[in-house]
Amino acid sequence: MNYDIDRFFRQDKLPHIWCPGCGHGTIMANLARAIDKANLDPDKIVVVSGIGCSGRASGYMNFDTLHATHGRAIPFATGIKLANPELNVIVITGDGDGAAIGGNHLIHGGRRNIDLTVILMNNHIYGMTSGQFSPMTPTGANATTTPYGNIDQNFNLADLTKASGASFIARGTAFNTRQLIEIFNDGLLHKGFSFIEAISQCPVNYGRRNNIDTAVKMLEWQKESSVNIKKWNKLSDEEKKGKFPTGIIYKEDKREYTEMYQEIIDSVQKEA
Amino acid sequence: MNYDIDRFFRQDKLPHIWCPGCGHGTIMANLARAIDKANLDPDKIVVVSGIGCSGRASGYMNFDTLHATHGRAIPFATGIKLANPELNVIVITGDGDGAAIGGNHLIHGGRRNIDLTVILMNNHIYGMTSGQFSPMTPTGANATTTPYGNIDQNFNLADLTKASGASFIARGTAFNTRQLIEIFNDGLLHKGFSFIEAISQCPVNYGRRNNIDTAVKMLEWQKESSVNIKKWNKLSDEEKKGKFPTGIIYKEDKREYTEMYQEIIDSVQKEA
Amino acid sequence: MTNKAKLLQGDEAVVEGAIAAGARFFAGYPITPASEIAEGLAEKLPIHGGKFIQMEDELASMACIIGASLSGLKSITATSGPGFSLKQENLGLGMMIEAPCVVVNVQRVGPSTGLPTSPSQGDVMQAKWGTHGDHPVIALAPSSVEETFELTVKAFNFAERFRTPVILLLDEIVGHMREKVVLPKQDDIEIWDRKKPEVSSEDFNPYEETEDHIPPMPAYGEGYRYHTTGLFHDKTGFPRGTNEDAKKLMDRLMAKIEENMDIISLYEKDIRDDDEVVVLAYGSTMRSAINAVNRARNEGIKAGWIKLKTLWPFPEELIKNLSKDVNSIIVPELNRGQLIKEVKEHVFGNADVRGINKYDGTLIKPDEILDLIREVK
Amino acid sequence: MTNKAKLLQGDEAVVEGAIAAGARFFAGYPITPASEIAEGLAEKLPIHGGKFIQMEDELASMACIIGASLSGLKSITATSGPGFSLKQENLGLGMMIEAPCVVVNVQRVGPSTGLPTSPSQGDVMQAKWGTHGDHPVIALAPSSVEETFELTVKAFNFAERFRTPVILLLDEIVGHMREKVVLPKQDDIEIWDRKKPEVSSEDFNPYEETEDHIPPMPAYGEGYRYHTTGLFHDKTGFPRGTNEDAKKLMDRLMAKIEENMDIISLYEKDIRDDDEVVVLAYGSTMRSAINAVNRARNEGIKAGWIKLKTLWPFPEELIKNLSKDVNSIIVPELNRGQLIKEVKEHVFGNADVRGINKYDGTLIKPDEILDLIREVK
Amino acid sequence: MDRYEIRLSGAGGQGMILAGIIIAEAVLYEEGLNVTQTQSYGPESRGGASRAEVVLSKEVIDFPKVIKPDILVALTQKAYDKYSKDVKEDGIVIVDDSIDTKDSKNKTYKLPIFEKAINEVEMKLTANILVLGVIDDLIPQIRTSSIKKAIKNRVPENTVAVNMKAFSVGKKMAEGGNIGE
Amino acid sequence: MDRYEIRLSGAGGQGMILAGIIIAEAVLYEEGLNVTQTQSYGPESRGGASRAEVVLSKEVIDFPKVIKPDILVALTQKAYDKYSKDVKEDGIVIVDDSIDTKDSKNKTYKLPIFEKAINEVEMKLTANILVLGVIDDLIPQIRTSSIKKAIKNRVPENTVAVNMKAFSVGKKMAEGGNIGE
Amino acid sequence: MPNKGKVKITHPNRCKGCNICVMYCPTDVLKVVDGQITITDIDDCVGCNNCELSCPDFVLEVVEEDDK
Amino acid sequence: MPNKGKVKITHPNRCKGCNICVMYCPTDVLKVVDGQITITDIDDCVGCNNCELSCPDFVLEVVEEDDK
Ligand SMILES: Cc1ncc(C[n+]2csc(CCOP(=O)(O)OP(=O)(O)O)c2C)c(N)n1
Ligand SMILES: Cc1ncc(C[n+]2csc(CCOP(=O)(O)OP(=O)(O)O)c2C)c(N)n1
Ligand code: SF4
Ligand code: SF4
Ligand code: SF4
Ligand code: SF4
Ligand code: SF4
Ligand code: SF4
Ligand SMILES: [Mg+2]
Ligand SMILES: [Mg+2]
Repeated sequence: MNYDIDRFFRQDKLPHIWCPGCGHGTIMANLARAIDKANLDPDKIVVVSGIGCSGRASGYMNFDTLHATHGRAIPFATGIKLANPELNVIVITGDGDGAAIGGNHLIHGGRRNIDLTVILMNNHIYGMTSGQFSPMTPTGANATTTPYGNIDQNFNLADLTKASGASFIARGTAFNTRQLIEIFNDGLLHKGFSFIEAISQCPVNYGRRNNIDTAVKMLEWQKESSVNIKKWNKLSDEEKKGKFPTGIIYKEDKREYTEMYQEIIDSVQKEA
Repeated sequence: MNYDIDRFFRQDKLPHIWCPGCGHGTIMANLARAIDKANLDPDKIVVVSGIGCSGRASGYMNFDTLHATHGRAIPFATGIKLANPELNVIVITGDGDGAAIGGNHLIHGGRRNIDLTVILMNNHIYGMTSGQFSPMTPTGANATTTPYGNIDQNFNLADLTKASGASFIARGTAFNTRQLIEIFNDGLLHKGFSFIEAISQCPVNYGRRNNIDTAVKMLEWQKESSVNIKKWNKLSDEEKKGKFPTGIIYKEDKREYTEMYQEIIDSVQKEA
Repeated sequence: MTNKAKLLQGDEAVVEGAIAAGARFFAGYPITPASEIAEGLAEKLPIHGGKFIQMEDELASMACIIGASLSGLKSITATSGPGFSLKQENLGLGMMIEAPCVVVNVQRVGPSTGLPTSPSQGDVMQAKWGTHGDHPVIALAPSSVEETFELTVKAFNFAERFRTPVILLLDEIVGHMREKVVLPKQDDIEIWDRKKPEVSSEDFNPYEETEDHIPPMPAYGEGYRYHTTGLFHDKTGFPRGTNEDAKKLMDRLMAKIEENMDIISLYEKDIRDDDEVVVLAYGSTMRSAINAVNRARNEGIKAGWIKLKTLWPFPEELIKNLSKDVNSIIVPELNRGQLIKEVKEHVFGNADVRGINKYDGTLIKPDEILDLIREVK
Repeated sequence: MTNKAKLLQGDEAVVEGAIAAGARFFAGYPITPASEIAEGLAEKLPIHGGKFIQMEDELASMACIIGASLSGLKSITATSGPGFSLKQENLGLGMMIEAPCVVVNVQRVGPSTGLPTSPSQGDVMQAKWGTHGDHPVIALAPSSVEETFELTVKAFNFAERFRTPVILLLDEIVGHMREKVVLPKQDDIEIWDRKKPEVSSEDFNPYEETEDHIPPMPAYGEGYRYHTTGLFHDKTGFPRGTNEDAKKLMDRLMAKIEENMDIISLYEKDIRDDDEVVVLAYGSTMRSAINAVNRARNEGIKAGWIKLKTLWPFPEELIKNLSKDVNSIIVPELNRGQLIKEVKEHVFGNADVRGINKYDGTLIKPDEILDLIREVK
Repeated sequence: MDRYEIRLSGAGGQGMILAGIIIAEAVLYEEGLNVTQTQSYGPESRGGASRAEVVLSKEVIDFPKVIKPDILVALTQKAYDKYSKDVKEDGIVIVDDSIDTKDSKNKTYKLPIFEKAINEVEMKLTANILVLGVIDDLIPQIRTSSIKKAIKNRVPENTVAVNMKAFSVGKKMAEGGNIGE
Repeated sequence: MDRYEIRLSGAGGQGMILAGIIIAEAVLYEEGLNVTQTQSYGPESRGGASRAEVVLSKEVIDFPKVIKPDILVALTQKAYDKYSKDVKEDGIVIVDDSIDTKDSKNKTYKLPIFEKAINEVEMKLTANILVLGVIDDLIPQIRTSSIKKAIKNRVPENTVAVNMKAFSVGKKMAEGGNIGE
Repeated sequence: MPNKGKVKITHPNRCKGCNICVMYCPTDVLKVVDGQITITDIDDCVGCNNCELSCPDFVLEVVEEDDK
Repeated sequence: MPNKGKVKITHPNRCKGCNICVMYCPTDVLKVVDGQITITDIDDCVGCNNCELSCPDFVLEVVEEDDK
């Protein structure tokens, strides 16, 4: 398939500011391909991001875009969507933005099952602020605020969002771009809260400090660590160690928030 | 067993301010019994609560007690515990305090697996502010802010805290007090983040609005709806409908945060 | 023909005023003494096709109404002190990106949990300075149920007209007090809607410098596809990171308010040419002030009053001029002396400025003001 | 014998000062330009047996250091504008329950995300008014790396001595600037620790009214088993909900600061008897001010300067008196005019007060101040 | 000044606030009469003492709270002790007969309010409406029919009958006690 | 006044800030000499232009930033265009030879900085330290030995050798270009 | 683990008359009269502790006979 | 779904020389020279699209032969 993505970018803002080899660029490009594939009306797309390197994405994408406050993209998006349910609202967040400061909004968005597509670019670090650890920095890894090695555990974001009530949960990698496009496409078309963790790489602020100092090496790590969900379920616990599943991890038909609210309006207005 | 709980209460503050039949009193009394049973040193117990009817508990219990801000009891408790790990730190929160505004701290406390015992008094409503819905108000129920019936979904807090990384997860009811004492006891003795959802009843602000207008009726509902976890796992999905499991739902030996931090200190200081 | 009289609480008047002004979105989190506003709008909004959502906290509530505003709806949230503190970061974003919306704070006694059910005017300075950095603020404070309706409508009008969040500062007394009021008929209410762009999307700059400093604002989904950020930005909406852009934007944000003082600065006064003492008040405190002034006049004292309905921007010129005409200005407040600081700053030594301050949850009684009038006269 | 000279950033001097003052707990969340403080303390604290924790956000960070303080450790957090806005609610609790702790705000240009890497003094008023309700505030502002060390130690000392959160306001210039400094030896540094109760737990009242207004404070776990709440409370720590208790507590919270102005209010000045113009400044802006005053004097202008190290409580008397002695006060600030409002309020018309304001991320150059000195002289 | 002040006090849950609201709502049916109604809760939002205040005036009402009540109703000893001293010199005090009113300086009526609510209306919770019957004639600015309309508007539909009964029991009691003479 | 000002400018990642820090750190070894070192990033924390400034003085340094540099180093055209006009009349400008310096009003040295870093030091990233060698003799207040000590302290241990080489290549280049005469 | 003792109303002033203990008592020992808990016939009490554990206001205690 | 086309450097100015496309190319068509992507031998290109999909800076596109 040939993708026409130039139209989805603000050409005068390119090249983007992300570092050489930063996975965020690959992920954003493939989000654009998925939008192309899903054939959405670009005038009805809104991209909301928080603050972080990941948050820069909103500035590059040629839709209605909001670069909000750190961690709060989902509640902004919730207002945008509920106020006008015909909009396709995409949230782009980071592992710090979405899972640290923004964790509560993530789970409450999932609980409401409001029709947002949330893409969390997980590069396992606070990239923008130069490399402090995030809730997704592996235990034992190095970051500027873990001079003696990270003792924090990580979230399993797929488990967390599933437990929260989200109805579409997937994980992809900057490495496996074809899978990423499929996942994005499905997430965009899913009616309900779609959560997609996109594993990214930050060679500058994670790689360098952790002896995987090039983007290429980091992509190789993604390749080695990821297992398609179909295979994953057949692995032993031993085999799963150090690996993670990718693909659509969970999907459910479930009543969506703005639709339910519209039903209230319709019934109240009918009565009146 | 005979419990000696008077010593754990500030007698001059009793009778407490909770309404007749409020489940919070039963839960607090049985927490005291569990403390008695676990034989903890009362001088080394700290109770931290947020704001809400549930939050009142800290004022009645005769330990070092902190009635903090709405939703933030866990981070206050985190500071208390990390600063002095020999303290037994108990958090008492509500379904609004702990699962709405405080949701992020709940999952991050679980992720860190810091040794706190978090008791969430779930009465399915904002009691203190007179009956607005909480994330735990059943879909379809009535609350002051759901004049047309509640369309929000609920969290399954056991699933959510498990996904967050907590190492002890249990659920009890104000109805089954003997089980509650056991659960509290085990949670208090567990090293790591212990999350206990204690189903409570608010006859005044939930019951009255939902045609279960006495505490007794509400306790009967608890009895009918709860299934011991041992039986629960044998039920069909159909049989599970409208019911919830009680007992110790999950327990895991897992490294605890303040212990890991102490190891850092020890190793850094040895080097120096 | 007029409307029928109603018995309304201040909180209920906010609900009525919001609906009348065209509000179609509420997001909030319950808190005493503001919960009645949420409860009222939960019921009323869907009747008018609007949306109500209860969010997980106040930060999310503030974010949510800004989002709804960007989607084109007039939006509102309501809270009290603790929640107002939590809204500050996102409120600052709203000011920076110029999102029209209304933020109600029904004040109770702080700091912290304080006295949750008692009246206060303790958040007046926070309304001006609560979020980091310099920023433009409009804040209105009604003194009666009727005025609450009036100023709620005005708050939406100012928000839409000047493209900025507007703060409505009730105190618990006004919020919970019931009064008999006759609301104006919908047709008699002046309503402002935000300016929409008249150019095509190609020629559109979301933060265009216009003569009135207020850039037209399309709704999301109308095809303009523009960018909005809390970073300092130029007219295109994008940050260039230059110092000039920062100054230019900040100056414009301030200018759109400062240059419209005559519209925004609402006040009433009853000062006679020879009055020597003036009581300046706002909110529920105003009512004691008027009572005291009337009684003072009965005693032959040359006293007058001035009621500020708009607290921010502060009417600097008005006070400067007033200070030249009178000997004393008395400022009763339910706090330790907040707005009085502005008064003192602007009288510049021309008049004696005296405060009467209660911050224990009780009201200032007319007698207390009268006593001071007698003393300074 | 003195210590060796070091090359330190302001942020690093906070780290050194905190360790020297006895800080043993940090909780925070990264943000430019304050992250270096977290990074430094992450490394240094465990060496001294202290604890570092990175929290999920700023609200939690503020809560966490208050908790640690209650457990008996001297604790600190560091942030910048957006995070400072988020800390406000819990900061108010800290003031209400009198939890000693230090909150650093390395100011960048706001509002909102603003200009994240550029210097500002835009949060000066927020430091005073950011949380809801009236509340006691101590805020210090260093103008050099050396002073940052000094005031960090002082911040902890004031926090412990007066049992209250203390705010340390750096600006990005001071925070990121490197200077050659010689730190004092540990033995030469004056250290204060919180007063501990001398009575048994039976006789203990956690909020006892003492002569100095500062109640002794045991650590959790020491057997006193006391209650603490953000509601207004009496000496037992429990809320009775009476208006008298509210006033009494608020008055005490304020008194412990107001009555210790001589200790808390730190400033330096170089004003000769016949100086007619005084430049009043603080933080990095001070450095341009001194440069300008020195050059003005070389030109024979009668100018002096005053450097405020303590911004809050504001030295009202000092300014009142100063205003009687000079013709003009110039207040340069990296904001749209914040502390100048206090100056104006307290000169009461006695002197001409002029601001120089930059809020675009650039510094005020010595020449700009000199020009104004020449103009007003 | 034609300002007329009513304070209704008791414990939380006794319905004093609703009673205050009903008086205020009744004013809607009286042309040219203004009203403000306020309440105060205990220290927190539930529990403790409760107090409702109503101010009536033909003029615009400035200070919205009661300064010196013309009528004080107190249903608990605590409420009586706290508020009885504020009553206007020629004001009237009405209390449940369980209350000790020694040293009262005002015209004070001790009435078996709860007893009648329990025994005649057979619903203790209607004491608040019963009180409205008692004081109805003391408020000449408001017609009885207006109060009755307001009761119907404000009490739950299924309790209108019992509340109207409470109201008339109260009115009768007032006659018996010769209140208002 | 003995105030002496140095501005090092280039693109993010060229190590100009580290070079500034090294000069400042070298001052630790010079009795009685004070220093302030500042930097400015681009609009955001990464990317864009970067600038380090060092002010030296025997007196207390008030204004901590460069007002009119005695030395300007510019490694990119952008940096040169932006900063060259601020240089003191008798100040010195040093640029990479790829830069167009027409209309320069100052003594300007175009040196093959990157070329030498690539070819002689075999590590382009050492250009910043090479620059320190170039300007070493222009800063009489600081001894060469002090600069060398500071380099050793501040660069990663495993790069000390290559950086010392870069420093001497820089020094040699300065001699070749007769800088400082 | 049923106790050998009998119920005692140790803190009558705290009782709010909620009827919870009444619901739990297997032998109808307890009754709320005028909003206050009362014991109908203490001999019926089997000392099961249900009431003690369930009372939200910790009004009741089951005590050894000789403690009474 | 491999494309029939060949790689083209459509936006050379955006290339940051990260080597990602190089890693992905099955036939070693691409090479970073002086920090810039270059094509060694276009004939080797099998039009697999790997490079296009993986480039973080969307520098490359696989286009139909006749588009070239
Ligand atoms: C309230 C607030 N706190 C902190 C920051 C500073 N900050 C900006 S981005 C960021 C972390 C970004 O990390 P992540 O979300 O993982 O994005 P990445 O840069 O890694 O893509 C932080 C802490 C901020 N801007 N606002
Ligand atoms: C920041 C803030 N927001 C809102 C409130 C108001 N508030 C107090 S308690 C409460 C809800 C309590 O509900 P829950 O936690 O379920 O406790 P319950 O009263 O039901 O036991 C709310 C919203 C507050 N005190 N602070
Ligand atoms: S710092 Fe990391 S996340 Fe940010 S742009 Fe660079 S590589 Fe990407
Ligand atoms: S309102 Fe509900 S939760 Fe609160 S005390 Fe009453 S019954 Fe309990
Ligand atoms: S359970 Fe307790 S409070 Fe309720 S009726 Fe029985 S003794 Fe009284
Ligand atoms: S102990 Fe058991 S039997 Fe005895 S009164 Fe209590 S519930 Fe009834
Ligand atoms: S992947 Fe893109 S940016 Fe990286 S080298 Fe290839 S073309 Fe250049
Ligand atoms: S399309 Fe495939 S074969 Fe051709 S250059 Fe790209 S990666 Fe190599
Ligand atoms: Mg990240
Ligand atoms: Mg609840």
